[in-house]
Amino acid sequence: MGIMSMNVYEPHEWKHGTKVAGVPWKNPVGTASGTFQLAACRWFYDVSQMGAISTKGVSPVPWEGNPTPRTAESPAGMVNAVGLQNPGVDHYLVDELPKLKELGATVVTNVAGHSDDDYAEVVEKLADSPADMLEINVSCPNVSHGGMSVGSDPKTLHRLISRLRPITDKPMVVKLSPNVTDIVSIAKAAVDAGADALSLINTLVGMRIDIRTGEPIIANRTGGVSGPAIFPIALGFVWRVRQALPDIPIIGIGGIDSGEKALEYLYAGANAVEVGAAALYDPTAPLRIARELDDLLDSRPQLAAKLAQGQTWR
Amino acid sequence: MGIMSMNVYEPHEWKHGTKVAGVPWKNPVGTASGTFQLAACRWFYDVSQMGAISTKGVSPVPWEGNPTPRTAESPAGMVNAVGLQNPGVDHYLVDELPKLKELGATVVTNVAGHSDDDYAEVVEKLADSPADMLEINVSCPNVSHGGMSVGSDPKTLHRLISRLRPITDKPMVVKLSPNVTDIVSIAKAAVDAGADALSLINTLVGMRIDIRTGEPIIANRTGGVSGPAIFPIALGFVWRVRQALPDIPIIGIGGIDSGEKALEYLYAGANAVEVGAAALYDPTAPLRIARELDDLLDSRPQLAAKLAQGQTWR
Amino acid sequence: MSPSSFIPTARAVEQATAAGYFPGRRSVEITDNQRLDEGVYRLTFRDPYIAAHAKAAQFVNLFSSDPLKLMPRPLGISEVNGEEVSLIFAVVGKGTDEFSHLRAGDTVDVLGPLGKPFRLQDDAHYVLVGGGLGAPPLIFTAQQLAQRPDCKVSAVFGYRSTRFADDLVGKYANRVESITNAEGNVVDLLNQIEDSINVDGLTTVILSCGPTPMMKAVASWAQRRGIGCQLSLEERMGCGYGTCVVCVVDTLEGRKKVCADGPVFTAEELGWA
Amino acid sequence: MSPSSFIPTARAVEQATAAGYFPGRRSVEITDNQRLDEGVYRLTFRDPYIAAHAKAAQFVNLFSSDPLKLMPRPLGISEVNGEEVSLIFAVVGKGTDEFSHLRAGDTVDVLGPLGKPFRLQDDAHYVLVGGGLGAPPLIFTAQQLAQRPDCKVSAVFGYRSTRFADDLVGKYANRVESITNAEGNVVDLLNQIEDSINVDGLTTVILSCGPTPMMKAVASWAQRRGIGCQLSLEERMGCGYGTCVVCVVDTLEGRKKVCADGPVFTAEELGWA
Ligand SMILES: Cc1cc2nc3c(=O)[nH]c(=O)nc-3n(C[C@H](O)[C@H](O)[C@H](O)COP(=O)(O)OP(=O)(O)OC[C@H]3O[C@@H](n4cnc5c(N)ncnc54)[C@H](O)[C@@H]3O)c2cc1C
Ligand SMILES: Cc1cc2nc3c(=O)[nH]c(=O)nc-3n(C[C@H](O)[C@H](O)[C@H](O)COP(=O)(O)OP(=O)(O)OC[C@H]3O[C@@H](n4cnc5c(N)ncnc54)[C@H](O)[C@@H]3O)c2cc1C
Ligand SMILES: Cc1cc2nc3c(=O)[nH]c(=O)nc-3n(C[C@H](O)[C@H](O)[C@H](O)COP(=O)(O)O)c2cc1C
Ligand SMILES: Cc1cc2nc3c(=O)[nH]c(=O)nc-3n(C[C@H](O)[C@H](O)[C@H](O)COP(=O)(O)O)c2cc1C
Ligand code: FES
Ligand code: FES
Repeated sequence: MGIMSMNVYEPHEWKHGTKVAGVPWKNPVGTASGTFQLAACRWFYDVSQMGAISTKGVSPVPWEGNPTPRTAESPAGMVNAVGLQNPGVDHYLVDELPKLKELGATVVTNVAGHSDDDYAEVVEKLADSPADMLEINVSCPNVSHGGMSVGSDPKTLHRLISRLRPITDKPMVVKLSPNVTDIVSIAKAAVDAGADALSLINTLVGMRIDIRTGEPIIANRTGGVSGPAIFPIALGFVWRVRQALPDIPIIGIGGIDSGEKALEYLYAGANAVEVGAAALYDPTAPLRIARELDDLLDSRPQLAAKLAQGQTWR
Repeated sequence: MGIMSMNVYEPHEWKHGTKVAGVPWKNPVGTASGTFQLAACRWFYDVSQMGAISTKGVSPVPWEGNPTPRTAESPAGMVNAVGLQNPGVDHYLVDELPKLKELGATVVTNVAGHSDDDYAEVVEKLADSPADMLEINVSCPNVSHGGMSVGSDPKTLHRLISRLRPITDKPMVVKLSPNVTDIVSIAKAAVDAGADALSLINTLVGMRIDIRTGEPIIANRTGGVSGPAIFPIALGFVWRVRQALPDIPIIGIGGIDSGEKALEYLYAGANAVEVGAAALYDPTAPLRIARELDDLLDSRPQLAAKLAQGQTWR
Repeated sequence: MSPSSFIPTARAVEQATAAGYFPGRRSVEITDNQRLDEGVYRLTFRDPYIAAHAKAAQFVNLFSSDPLKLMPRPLGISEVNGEEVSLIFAVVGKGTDEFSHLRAGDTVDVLGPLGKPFRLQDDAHYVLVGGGLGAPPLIFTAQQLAQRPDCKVSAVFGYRSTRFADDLVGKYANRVESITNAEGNVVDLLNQIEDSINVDGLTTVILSCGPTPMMKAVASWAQRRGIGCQLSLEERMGCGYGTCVVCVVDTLEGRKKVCADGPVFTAEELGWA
Repeated sequence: MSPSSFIPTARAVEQATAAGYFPGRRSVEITDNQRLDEGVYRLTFRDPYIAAHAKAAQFVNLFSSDPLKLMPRPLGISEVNGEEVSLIFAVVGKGTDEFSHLRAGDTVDVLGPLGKPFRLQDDAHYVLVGGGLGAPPLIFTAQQLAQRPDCKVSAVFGYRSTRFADDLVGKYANRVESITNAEGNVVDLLNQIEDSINVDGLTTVILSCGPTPMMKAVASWAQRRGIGCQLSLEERMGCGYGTCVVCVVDTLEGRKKVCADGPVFTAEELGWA
């Protein structure tokens, strides 16, 4: 499986699809929210070939995000503190979403908010949209209200998801934070309140300091760590949630840069995965990884059959 | 600062010492618990040259640890599930500790237990020993009772440290887990109960799966992730604890493989650091890092002066 | 993630363009690496695609071969000769240090060309105001402008010490003025040459790249004289191609991406005028 | 952590030994790499220290040059010739795959020699029972025993298919018997040669290395015949030099470190007898 020999532009019939909360994915590999923008990625590959596209978190109104610098490098990873800059849900509904649907993509719309009202407003606006799934981001470490604080407490999270649940029939994925003591109680709260699926993990809080100045590199001081470095940690979270909740669909996220790493998530019990940081330093990585996984599944018919039916290895 | 040109055996006068909770360290770099055993490391370098030696966690009776395999590789890191195998405190008191003291090392004795009684028993036995500091490990992710469960809840931790505090006059360092939602409340609980210093972080829960079998590589399934991969995450924990607790001495741990990384911890507000995984793949790494840091501090007289007085950058 | 894990440039470009896409990250061969000054290097590699498509102020992402260092190092294109592309960079950290040791025959991973170029017209007098490592993209701008017979080009460069770019830009510019830190800054130099800035009745346009304080000073110098001014910015980047929203700058129309909406902005857009 | 970040072997060894220490991780030069069989390689590097000090069943840690792969790859020493040390390994994962591509003139990082050797006496008949990639340390054992004129050595090797080690051990052993999976296993072979196992009235001692089930069968074969038996074990390692307690095995005296208390244990110590 040499990357050298991989031509991601060759015509390819997907051999191994999956279903996440009933929604068919062409293959088990999606893009991770915040690392995909149609206007940028469409130049590099046919984005409709992905299992799904999780788009950048959208808020009720445009958000400015954090001051710059917003990123620092870390060993086999990166720290970011974008702070959910986005042009707002209205813009998304006329600009990003219809174009993605026109291209034939399966779209997971990532939802951000500073408050329960914010989330509700966005979900209401998306209820009649062509989005295939919603991914409620209660795990962003880079905004001071909402984000991770919502996703760190089972009660707060239960209240939010219970409020959002009746607003839409769309499958609702809740995206969890790794910055918690007990991921299982949080996952259970989300599921009890009506989540159709879970995605995990968002970034881990971290930072870098510039030894020339002694000061943090990122303006926000701390940010979220992603990339290959977090792979074993993220995999451990998926494993623990799957052990505790055998039935909930799970999207595994964190450090995936190869089909082999994606496969580890499937063996840990994920239904599908999303690729984040790898796309930043290698634009076609998500499609390459999907292709690699498609080939790896050839020799794993039992796993492939389960995925095809929306079931999981564990 | 080329490693190429570093002869760690050349005679060296330490230029920049520090104090942690009143205990002088020759330099701000120690070994991290579980990655140092005298019988192994003394062949490679003069262990008394380290700022301090934190020894493997000792329990009241010998512990068998977990079944093998106990380790798996991860990108720029490793996962381990040793499970605190150790020959018990009595053995430690006749074997490891006196030899270390004879060599002139500053010793931080790492204490493990399955229960409050266990910890108390070990601390009692160490009270009259020549150990310079005790490091209470309430953060091991690889034992089912005690360990991380104690260090994840402020109340439980407060109860434990309050119980241990009167047993000894030795400076007591509490070693914290990163696998928590709110490190600050846990750090505060430890300090309120009488901890003289904090060390952080212990390993992050994680795992790897063998894609040939679909099963976890480590017999214990999950383990603790350490090594360069966790560096920005660990640094972020030290930063946040320092922001909340300006006065408590802090030992920064996680992913240190160079003097420059050690320096980032000092700028984040640590008094000293400990080197773990790097010593496993490069036996003389702790001493090399101490030397590199000693040189880096030459051009940072303000920081060096603060450290010398047991103060910190932040 | 070592260079060899990526497909070589010819294949990558061929495959992508045949499929109608922009070529992704690929491995290219170094043909030359020269030290221009203390800690300043001019690196040349072969990439027919960039050579054919690059425009003034565009940049490329260069990648370390160390898989611990995954993030892009954006570097402005400084010259194109045939199929060869040159960059000029200062060694500031570990990535650029690694690049400084590359030798002809080595490979490096690259992505590009990236960014929106200077908007150039057919007849104008372009004053290229560069500071330090802001000079490289302006050398390429001069090279591009040399193809427009009705344009005139003056380079006004400020250096820390050595005038490492004067000769390079001199190949393409009609006039080269420069100043070192010890002598003054580029605004001093602009003042000195102000009287001769009108050339052949052409509209004068300033294109600038350098440290932010310098560019702000240049923008206000231009504004006071009613001279149009485009600035090429720098910001820490996550992707360099517009997908991560890491690299923003405040403009009058809100925060824009330096990598994809820029790196070129007008002084007006930035509200610096 | 690339090979070049470590000090070269001569300097490292010189500095450490002059200071009275065991040399740490260092960079050594590959002098040869040969394919012995499908996925099996014999790698040779120059390291005077290991060459001078290595003993039967000792191993070295080899390190990947990829800084994402930090953990040691323990590999048994298979031969020493002058200042050169050989290893024989199977490609099982990414690290050994990388080693299979090393060429003469490349460097690789190494730590060693590590582990407690077979305990050898001056006059005995040693039956070296190896399975698959358990053979390499036994080749070196034969080489070491060849220096003891009063010892006799028989090699009894089991292979998956190709008999890649017969010739190598044949240089040093008095007798070589081997069997492939298709023909049977090493215990079958031991049964076949049992009648001729007493040589010159020497005490027979079995030294074995291979997959655990094989070694357990060999140990019980030996025990039923009252033959002493030492076994060289394998276990996943964190450090390879005794500091991390990752690599343990259950013995009658509790859990011991394979890397530092072993890799050699007697059948009695393991309770396998
Ligand atoms: C559009 C653009 C064009 C540029 N053109 C040039 C040029 O032509 N010549 C030149 O010498 N420099 C140029 N730079 C700056 C150059 O990108 C940095 O000096 C370089 O990335 C530093 O990398 P490093 O590995 O040596 O530093 P490190 O500090 O080790 O890098 C760590 C991370 O921080 C980033 N980083 C560090 N400093 C900067 C910086 N000043 N700007 C952006 N990212 C930074 C790196 O890209 C990397 O991701 C340009 C920057 C941008 C944004
Ligand atoms: C004392 C000792 C001596 C050995 N001698 C030899 C020998 O002479 N020839 C030979 O072919 N093999 C030998 N092995 C096994 C050899 O160490 C592994 O095959 C090798 O480490 C696999 O590395 P990898 O990168 O290809 O596999 P990967 O699976 O990519 O390695 C990932 C991690 O797991 C470890 N690992 C994987 N498989 C094993 C294993 N079977 N044993 C120990 N660690 C493993 C690796 O060391 C590495 O840390 C020995 C093992 C030990 C403990
Ligand atoms: C630059 C950047 C921006 C991100 N923005 C979002 C976001 O808007 N919403 C969200 O749920 N996750 C966001 N994430 C988190 C990723 O979707 C993903 O969960 C995380 O990066 C771990 O995956 P990775 O290691 O593959 O990057 C962002 C990550 C990065 C690197
Ligand atoms: C093999 C191994 C064993 C460890 N055992 C202990 C232990 O006994 N007590 C303890 O407090 N920490 C233990 N740790 C944690 C380390 O001391 C350290 O906190 C952690 O590894 C992070 O530092 P590093 O990235 O430098 O390795 C162990 C770590 C490793 C890798
Ligand atoms: S660097 Fe990613 S959008 Fe500009
Ligand atoms: S591998 Fe570390 S003690 Fe054996």
